[in-house]
Amino acid sequence: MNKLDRDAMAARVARDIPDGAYVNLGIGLPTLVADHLPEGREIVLHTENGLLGMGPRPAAGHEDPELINAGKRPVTTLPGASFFHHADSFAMMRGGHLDICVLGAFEVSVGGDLANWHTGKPDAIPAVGGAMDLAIGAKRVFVLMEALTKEGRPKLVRECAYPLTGRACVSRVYTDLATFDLRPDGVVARDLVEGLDIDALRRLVDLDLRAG
Amino acid sequence: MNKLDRDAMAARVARDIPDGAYVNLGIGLPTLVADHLPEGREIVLHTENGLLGMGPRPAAGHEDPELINAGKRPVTTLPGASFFHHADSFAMMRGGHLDICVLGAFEVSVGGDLANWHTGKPDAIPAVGGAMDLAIGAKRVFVLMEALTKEGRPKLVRECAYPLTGRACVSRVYTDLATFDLRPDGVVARDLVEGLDIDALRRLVDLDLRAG
Amino acid sequence: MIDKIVPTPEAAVEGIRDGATVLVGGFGTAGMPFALLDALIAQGATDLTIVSNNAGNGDAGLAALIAARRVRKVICSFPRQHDSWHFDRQYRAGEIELEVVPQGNLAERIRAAGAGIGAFFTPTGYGTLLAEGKETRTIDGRDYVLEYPIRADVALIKARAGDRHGNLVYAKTARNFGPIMASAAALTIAQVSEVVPLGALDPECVVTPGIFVSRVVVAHEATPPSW
Amino acid sequence: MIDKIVPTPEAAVEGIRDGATVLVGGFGTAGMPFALLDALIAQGATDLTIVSNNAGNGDAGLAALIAARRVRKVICSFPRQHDSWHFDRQYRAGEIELEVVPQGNLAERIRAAGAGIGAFFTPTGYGTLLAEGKETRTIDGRDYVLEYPIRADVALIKARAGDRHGNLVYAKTARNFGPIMASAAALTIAQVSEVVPLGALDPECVVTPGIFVSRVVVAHEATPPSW
Repeated sequence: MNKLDRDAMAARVARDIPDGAYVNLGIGLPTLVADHLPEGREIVLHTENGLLGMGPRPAAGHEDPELINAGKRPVTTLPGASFFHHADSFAMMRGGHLDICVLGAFEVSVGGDLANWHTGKPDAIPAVGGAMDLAIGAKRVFVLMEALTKEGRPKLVRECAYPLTGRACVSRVYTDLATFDLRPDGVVARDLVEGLDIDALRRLVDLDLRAG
Repeated sequence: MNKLDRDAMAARVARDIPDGAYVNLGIGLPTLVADHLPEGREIVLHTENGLLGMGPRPAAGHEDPELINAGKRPVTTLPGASFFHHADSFAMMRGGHLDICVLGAFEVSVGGDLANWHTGKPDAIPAVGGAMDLAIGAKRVFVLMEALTKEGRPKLVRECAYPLTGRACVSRVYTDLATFDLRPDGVVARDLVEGLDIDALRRLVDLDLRAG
Repeated sequence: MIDKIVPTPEAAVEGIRDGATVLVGGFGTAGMPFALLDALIAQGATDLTIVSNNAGNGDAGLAALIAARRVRKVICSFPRQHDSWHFDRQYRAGEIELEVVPQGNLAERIRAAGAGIGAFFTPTGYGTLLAEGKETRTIDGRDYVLEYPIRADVALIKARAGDRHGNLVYAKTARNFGPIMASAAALTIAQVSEVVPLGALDPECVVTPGIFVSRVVVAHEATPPSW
Repeated sequence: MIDKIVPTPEAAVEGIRDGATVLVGGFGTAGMPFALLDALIAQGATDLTIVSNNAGNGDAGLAALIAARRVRKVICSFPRQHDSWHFDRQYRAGEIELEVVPQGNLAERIRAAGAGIGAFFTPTGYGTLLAEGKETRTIDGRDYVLEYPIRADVALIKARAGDRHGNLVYAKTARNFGPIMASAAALTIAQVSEVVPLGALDPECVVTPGIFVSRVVVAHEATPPSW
């Protein structure tokens, strides 16, 4: 089978973001989604450190240390942008004003629980940032992640083993093998990659899936 | 005895407002205080509908319906002014950032309870506005009122009969007869008007006062 | 392409339903969206719950909506004014409900709705008639009342200028409830004196980011004085 | 006459006491008040509780304060970064306390302190390790955690420009925690790139009204990149 590469994964998410949407892209893989937004759609990007209307990375030499995204990387503004402080920015998220938030994850449960902030290892220094706010901070929360760990264990699971970031908050999971809709009546898998059928996918992720 | 007139009452309050103070002057008699602020002091006036740095009434013909005070009268701005929305404005009050708030009252109790919003009459339409926020909305809350009702009943009382605006919030009461400091160990009267002594004042207000 | 500009106040108020909860901006007449209220009267929605600082001034704007008998209930801080005769008459006749809320609690409850806060402890109103029956708690020696968010179906607000993304800036003390009401309604409709091109508003000075605004309409109207 | 301008960062940090709780602005290096932190190190106050989004970057600013062993406890959302080595080392050695707070709860708790809110119910963190032992409540079918304000003795923040009343405007995403921290401390100290005459800041665009600010000092410094 032809697993999707990171760009192809990001493009799948990007394809599903409608014109006019207000979107927050989490740190890491989700950030790539910005590079694949379809032409002709106007999508407003939010970064939780206080900016709506975030534009792409500036040209080399034009970086401004006071204009950064949540990953602390230099960005730009687009026409129509606005700056605001942290309480206002997180109010915007918590209040459900963003249409879509795309996050990475260690694990997602079929019930939509998200684990993406803490490995739970005793020697790990805990650091949550905005992860828990993002988990509950949009009308729809999508996860973008590889379907399997490097060791081949599925990351979409019945119950998360890692400490949770939020409960019952994820509605869809985009992976390098397929897209999974987490519904109250079960998980629907669709857009399986070339060379992968639903039975093979069921075995790989060890879940009772319906084909969508 | 020589009761103070309204301007003289307002001037007594104004005299006690220090340079650099942030002050909210309630509707009615307290508004007069602005006309008596001593020369050479810079005092910043707050109006709870969203302005710090309020200036005097504009010249006739220069009124702006979108630049008003909490009494819905036209005002101006002074250099250094700022506008903000209602949640921010009342956060400023509730958070204890104003130094002094000067309010009118129906009654004040010796324990600092304030009644100034509602007569409690069955046919009265209740209307509170910012009164309860102002009552708790400054480091010090002063009341400016006549010492006696038109019928001669004292307005500084052991317990308020009118519905309360706030509990234990008033620290000083300026009147046309004297100024009263409400202290945990009792009421101290000072600045008695000419021709009034402490015994006469005790009889008038029917309270056990100490001379200050 | 995002274009929230609609051509007329009539188009702006389309779809407001009977029984809706409607936030109405303004402190007295400053910030009152007269054109939107006129359009709402023409549109016909009734049985409304209105959340606003006052209960109408004179015969225009919110007062006209009340006079047209479209309002079932008013949630406000200060209904009784020298010129609130339409509200006063219906209230005394038992024809309109009233919930009086201290002004700062009203503002904070609206803000809480927009900010996803489930409830908050406020010192304002503690020990008064307006806190009767409400949950209270002493925290660090201070007494508080628990207050809940006020969410709405619709917000009608007025701003000075807006762009096609719905970014807004306000005029002086007419800002009052606009920014928080914009955040607390499913459908936020702003009338503006002027539409400006995207990018014309300084990102440092935008007061209401467009994410909170659904529709923007130009209305050329002079604000009647509140005094 | 109100004049909050002080001549030097050293004068600006005067009076900060051992054991103080200090809010430190910034998200990474953007908005981090380096000059004030350098002055605080020179001033000598120790046993501090620091509230900030991160736990220091590299060897400057908050990281230098931690390296100088002046910090007893850090309350932050994201201590662990590629360049938070001073914090990491002390944390692993058990020499510094840590309270991790979700970023939005951190912001809202600071805002609540400034706004006189006694506590609030937030959905963020519900059902996670960071809500263990905290009071919870279901309101209208949604689950919330009760969170309390974070009040401070001192706030150290950075703004773009200020005037002698302490009115402030910020630079882009360096605004971050500045406005809310300014409201939550007994003593708020702002370093600015520029002092402007009173009246030069547009009242419509002032972000932090001067009432929240105690001292303003000019510091000419380039913000080091966070990346």
